[in-house]
Amino acid sequence: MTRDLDPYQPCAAASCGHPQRHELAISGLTVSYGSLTALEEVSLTTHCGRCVALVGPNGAGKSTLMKAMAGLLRPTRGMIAWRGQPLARATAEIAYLAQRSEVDWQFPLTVRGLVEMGRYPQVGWWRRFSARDDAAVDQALETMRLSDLAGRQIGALSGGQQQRAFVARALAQEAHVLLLDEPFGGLDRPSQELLTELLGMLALSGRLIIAAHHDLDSVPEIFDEVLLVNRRRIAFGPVDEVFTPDNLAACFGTPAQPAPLPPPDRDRPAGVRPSAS
Amino acid sequence: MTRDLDPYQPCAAASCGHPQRHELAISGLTVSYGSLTALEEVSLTTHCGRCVALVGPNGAGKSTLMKAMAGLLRPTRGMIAWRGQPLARATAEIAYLAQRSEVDWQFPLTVRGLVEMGRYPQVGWWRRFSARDDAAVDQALETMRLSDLAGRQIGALSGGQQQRAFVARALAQEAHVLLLDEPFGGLDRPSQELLTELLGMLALSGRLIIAAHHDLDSVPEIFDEVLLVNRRRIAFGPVDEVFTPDNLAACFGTPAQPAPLPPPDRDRPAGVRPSAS
Amino acid sequence: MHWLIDPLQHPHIQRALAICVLAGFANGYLSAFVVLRKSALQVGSLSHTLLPGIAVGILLFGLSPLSAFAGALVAALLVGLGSLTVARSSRLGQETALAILFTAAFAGGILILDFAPVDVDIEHYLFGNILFATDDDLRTVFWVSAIALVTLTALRRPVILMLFEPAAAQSLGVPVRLLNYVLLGLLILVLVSSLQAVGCLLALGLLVTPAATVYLLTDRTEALFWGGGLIGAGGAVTALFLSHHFDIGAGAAIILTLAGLFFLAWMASPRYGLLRRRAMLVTAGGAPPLRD
Amino acid sequence: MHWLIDPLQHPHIQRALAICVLAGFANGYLSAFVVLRKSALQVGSLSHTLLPGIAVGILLFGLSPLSAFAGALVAALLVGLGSLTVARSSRLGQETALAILFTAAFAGGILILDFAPVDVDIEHYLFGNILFATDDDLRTVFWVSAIALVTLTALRRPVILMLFEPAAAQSLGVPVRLLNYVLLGLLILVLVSSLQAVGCLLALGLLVTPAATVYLLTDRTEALFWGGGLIGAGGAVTALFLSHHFDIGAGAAIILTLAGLFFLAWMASPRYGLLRRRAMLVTAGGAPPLRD
Amino acid sequence: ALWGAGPTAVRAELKVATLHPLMTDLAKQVGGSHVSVTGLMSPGENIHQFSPSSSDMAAARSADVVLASGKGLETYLPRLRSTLGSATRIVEAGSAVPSIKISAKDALFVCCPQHAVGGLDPHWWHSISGMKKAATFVGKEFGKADPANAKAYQANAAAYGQRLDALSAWAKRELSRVPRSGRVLVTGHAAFAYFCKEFGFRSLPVAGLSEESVGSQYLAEAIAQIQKNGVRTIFPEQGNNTRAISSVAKSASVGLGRALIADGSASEATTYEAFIRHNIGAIAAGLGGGAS
Ligand SMILES: Nc1ncnc2c1ncn2[C@@H]1O[C@H](COP(=O)(O)OP(=O)(O)OP(=O)(O)O)[C@@H](O)[C@H]1O
Ligand SMILES: Nc1ncnc2c1ncn2[C@@H]1O[C@H](COP(=O)(O)OP(=O)(O)OP(=O)(O)O)[C@@H](O)[C@H]1O
Ligand SMILES: [Mg+2]
Ligand SMILES: [Mg+2]
Ligand SMILES: [Zn+2]
Repeated sequence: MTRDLDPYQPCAAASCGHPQRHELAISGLTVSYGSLTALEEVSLTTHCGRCVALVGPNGAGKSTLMKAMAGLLRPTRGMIAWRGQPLARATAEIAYLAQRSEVDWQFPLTVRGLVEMGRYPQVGWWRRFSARDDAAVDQALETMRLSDLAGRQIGALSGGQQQRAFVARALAQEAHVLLLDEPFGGLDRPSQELLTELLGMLALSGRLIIAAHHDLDSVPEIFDEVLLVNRRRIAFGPVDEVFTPDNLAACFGTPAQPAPLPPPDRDRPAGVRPSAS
Repeated sequence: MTRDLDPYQPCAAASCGHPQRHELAISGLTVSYGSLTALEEVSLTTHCGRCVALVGPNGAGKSTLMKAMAGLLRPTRGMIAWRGQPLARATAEIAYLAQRSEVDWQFPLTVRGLVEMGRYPQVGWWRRFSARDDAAVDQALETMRLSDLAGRQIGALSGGQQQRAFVARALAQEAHVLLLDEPFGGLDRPSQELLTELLGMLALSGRLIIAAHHDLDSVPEIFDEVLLVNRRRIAFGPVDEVFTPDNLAACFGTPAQPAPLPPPDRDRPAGVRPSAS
Repeated sequence: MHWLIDPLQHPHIQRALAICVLAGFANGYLSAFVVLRKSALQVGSLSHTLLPGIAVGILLFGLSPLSAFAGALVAALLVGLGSLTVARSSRLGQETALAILFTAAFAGGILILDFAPVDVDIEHYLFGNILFATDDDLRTVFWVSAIALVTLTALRRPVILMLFEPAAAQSLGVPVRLLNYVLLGLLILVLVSSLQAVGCLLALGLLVTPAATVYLLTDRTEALFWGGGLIGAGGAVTALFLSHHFDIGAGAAIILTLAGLFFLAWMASPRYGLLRRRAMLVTAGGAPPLRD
Repeated sequence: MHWLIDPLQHPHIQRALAICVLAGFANGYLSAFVVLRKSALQVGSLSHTLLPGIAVGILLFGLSPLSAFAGALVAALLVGLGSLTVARSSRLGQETALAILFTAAFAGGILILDFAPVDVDIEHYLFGNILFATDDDLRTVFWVSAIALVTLTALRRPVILMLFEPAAAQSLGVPVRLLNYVLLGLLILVLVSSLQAVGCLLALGLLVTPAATVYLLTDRTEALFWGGGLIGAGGAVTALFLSHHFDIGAGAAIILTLAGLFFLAWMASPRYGLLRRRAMLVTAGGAPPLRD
Repeated sequence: ALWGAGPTAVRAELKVATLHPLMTDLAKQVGGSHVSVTGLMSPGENIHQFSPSSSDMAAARSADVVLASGKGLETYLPRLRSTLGSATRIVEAGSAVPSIKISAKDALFVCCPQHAVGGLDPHWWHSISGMKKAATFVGKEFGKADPANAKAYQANAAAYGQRLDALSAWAKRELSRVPRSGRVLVTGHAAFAYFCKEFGFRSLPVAGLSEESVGSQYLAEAIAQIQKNGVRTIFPEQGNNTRAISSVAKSASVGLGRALIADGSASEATTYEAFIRHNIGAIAAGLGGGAS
């Protein structure tokens, strides 16, 4: 029953309270860029219906982990298994939001056209959009408060609107697994609140959400589980267990304690005084 | 005395407690993209030594205001005066950090080379780097914790590291006015704390800092003044006066109150339920 | 009416008309990919790679249209797909890789021709003329266009996705690398087949200008394809009649007609036209679009 | 030693040697801009614009090297700077604008030649050979190179800044638009002057390959310029000797030598070489760099 | 293209279209008043490229005979043949003239190691006797196409042949001023093999077939040969860039003669006689004893 479930319906394991949820298992994952090893022997197991935060300092390997899961980077070692199969085989079940979308902002594409791209895996490369697809696109637009801007060319948006458009595309995909690399970046407060709410609901309906996140304060509010990572796995588990000051200190190094600075003087520029070394 | 002050030394007005600080005056600024008016009749006056937050929802015109100040957009109407002169004449006194740097990430440029670009206005298009310039670059790198990565090609950085490199460039410029479009975006917690500290110090030494910012909670901690903007100026003034729930509601519309959603069911996808309309 | 019917009595105009419609539509449709892929000049350079290819083809298999076609195709594929490989496996952009490879191929061609003489002035193969097309040309253009159109219509969604955002395409399961090669291969096939029929210049013009014109008028990606095809076919047919009545070269007339249409769009486009721009980024390169 | 000294007895080799060093260095140095600007193919296409320019030049001012030079220069400037203007004032990229303008110019040239026949085989004006360079060529190359080198060395910082991030350059007070025009203008000047001396093919090869080779070896922007110049000059001189001893065309020899150097760098570069890549983005187009 | 025959030719019975200006003259000489001749290439046009306009195609199609120069000059001929269909008779005048292959072993070439070897030289019109043979042949072919006037064509051809004999005698006289030892014709490209064979010259094409492929040793050898043979003057070709040849002249310290018409397409020589007189005059003046 687990295998042939249509991934675009709310996950059955969630709503029927089935104890055996779909499993994502990462084991011994190592990814390097040439001689630089960005991730080393990271393992974790989680299930759909969860909201997992990836937390760690800049350069910790969060995006690298996401890219490896999305099939954009080939791991040096290790396995990523989704429902017992290599994740790479299940591209249609995954939605991926890049940290920094490198696109041609002059591309003749409207916001609606962008969000429609999220439906391609479901619609297939051939078929016409059904009313169902159009509805999904409409709803994603509305959720991200973009309905008014649907006809806008994507380059004619503000930074936060662009981010929202890409989030909307990931939503429109109605995927089983959502890989969101800093989805809150650049969003205004209302959008942040909406997205928080939405992620919770998506998890409730049985999606697995994995998101890189920098705002430590809001982690407990948004996420169920957290992976503290800094090249290696520092800790993984439910937020209340893992998100302790000790673990955070281990992850970020000694809490940043900027040396007190001398008052500005005239001879040397204040702007470039070393504040941490 | 005010006129011929070297902008790259700590601002004299700051350290000698001179009451007449350098003034930035925006009056009646209107900027449109074609038929879309992004900013309408915005006026404000501030002084160096202040840290000014631009706060408003996505698409409010924050970036547009920054770009107009940096000379990247030509205003339809209105004036931006710095020390009594059009700001456009003082490009060397301004550092600008874009919200989303659109650069070729494959460019053969190291992190250090990127930060050195910030010194070009001071060094001139000809002269060699002096020890003073090298020191400024070193310090900017150290401040943004990039010293270890100085030799890295800019494309081989994580998203947050890239953001830090561009912040470092703005710092190395030792400009009198810093226009920072969401400088905290993508930074990890330690870097956020360092930057907060640093902005405070820069303001103390007499720089004028104007930054777009989305994290409402941290505004009072970081900034002295705040401009609430949403196409028009909603409010402007010291944080404690302006940053009131009423003003925020006026700026962001009625506080986002997502409608409670029905529990997920099987027939309709949960991911695209409208949550605000 | 006389104006319209009179030319049609000439058999060479009838055949040219068929080629105009076919090649105009197919190349115009494909020009959308060329414009989106920003590979207008790559197509131009590839047409130069054909020279050494034709030479070697004729050298190996003797002087015949088929050996020239085969040589040109193989050379263009080698250089075109080779440049993709170099670009993929280094930091260089494809245009740089292509420039290096195609000058090298050209230089190699000169050396080969030097040691093994062919008494054909190769460049003649590059100058075709639509009035001059044979039935074989017509057939080739038809089949190649049909294959390209069907393939690309079928693959339109993944291709657009890939052109817009390769990373997203990859994560959605599009075989990005393969698709890139297929796209370039089809482009080369169409280029080589129309070269024989209509000549180098016309092929290049038809493969760029139509969609570039539409590009100025719309934000809908789909419109680029059909619009490009229509402008390509319509412009070519109009120009053919003009060229007949003013007795000027058909190829030049088609290029200039298409360029004229482009110029009109550039001046007057309601969205992105020259006359409509008010505020704009002061920086160079692609000013931002406007209007809501 | 004999190997080295023997060729130098011929005066044409001496002159060619001087041109190799001069044009090799200047073009190699400039190739850094071409590679950074990703305009390799633009340079190639511009060399085609020269054809109608030469035709009109000769038509207007009679048959002389000067009128050909002037015609070529004016045509290239018109098309090159025109394409910048179109790109700046529309959403189109410069390469697309250039492709449209240059096919149109070419078609226009054909029409003009048709109505006012000139007894000139225009294409002969595009082919040069470094061995045939005259003292005049040498002087032209020297002065044009000197102007270009001095201007670009002086403007190096703003130009790099502009190529990397136009918005930042603008906000730092760089006159981005003007600088773009100056850069393209200089490129065209160098191109046209070396066309006469060394031929179309060689000029293009020299204006791309040297810096592309360095591009694979370094992350330092500055290294591109000097390295490009050195590779250009060194490769050209080496190839000249090779071409003498194997008695093959000097132009082809230079191109192939430079391409060979590029190939070596591509295979073996410690940073970005083919042999060194381990993990890489699966997506197409410029895989990410590596190493720390 | 030009309409060679005015309205007076309306009553003519045989319609001839020609693909070379010299063939236009030949057709008129042989056809006389019985043909109307349409020259599809006007004097001065580049004979290597044919881009027919609509009226050209109409003329070719309505012609009874299309007269080409042949020997592979018109590489587009197979294409034209298949466009026109079998109804139109295509006559290659040159097929009556014995071919000369460009060959290294041939004593005609002082030095042409690899550069011009093996190619079939299509420039047969430099041989006056060849033109006579062609006239006879064309007369016969016209006769086949228009049997009613076959006699008249043969008579015209014979009469023209006599005039050509006279022209040949004049040419030999003129050239007799050139001493036997000085009979080396140095030109840019290998286009004068027929001339040299006819008048006992040796040919030295310094740029072989194409300027680009000339190597340094070859050039050194060419210069040495020029000096060894005591050549006083070398000749540029009309319509070509003179850079290569004047550079050689300078290196070898010899003079530069008047430009020769290589392709027979020049607006100052619209008839064969004028063409021959131009070339012979230039050669005799350049190499002869200084008189004239
Ligand atoms: N290039 C453009 N062309 C047309 N309209 C634009 C362009 N850039 C921005 N806009 C529009 O102008 C308005 C202001 O945009 P701006 O980028 O200044 O917003 P912002 O306050 O910076 O928002 P964010 O918080 O999302 O960065 C928005 O409505 C946006 O859609
Ligand atoms: N293309 C690349 N080539 C080489 N090294 C890279 C590349 N991309 C990232 N790195 C390095 O790999 C490490 C992990 O980078 P990654 O992008 O995964 O970090 P991250 O956790 O996402 O950081 P951030 O919070 O800044 O986004 C960093 O040290 C980074 O410098
Ligand atoms: Mg990241
Ligand atoms: Mg913004
Ligand atoms: Zn010829």
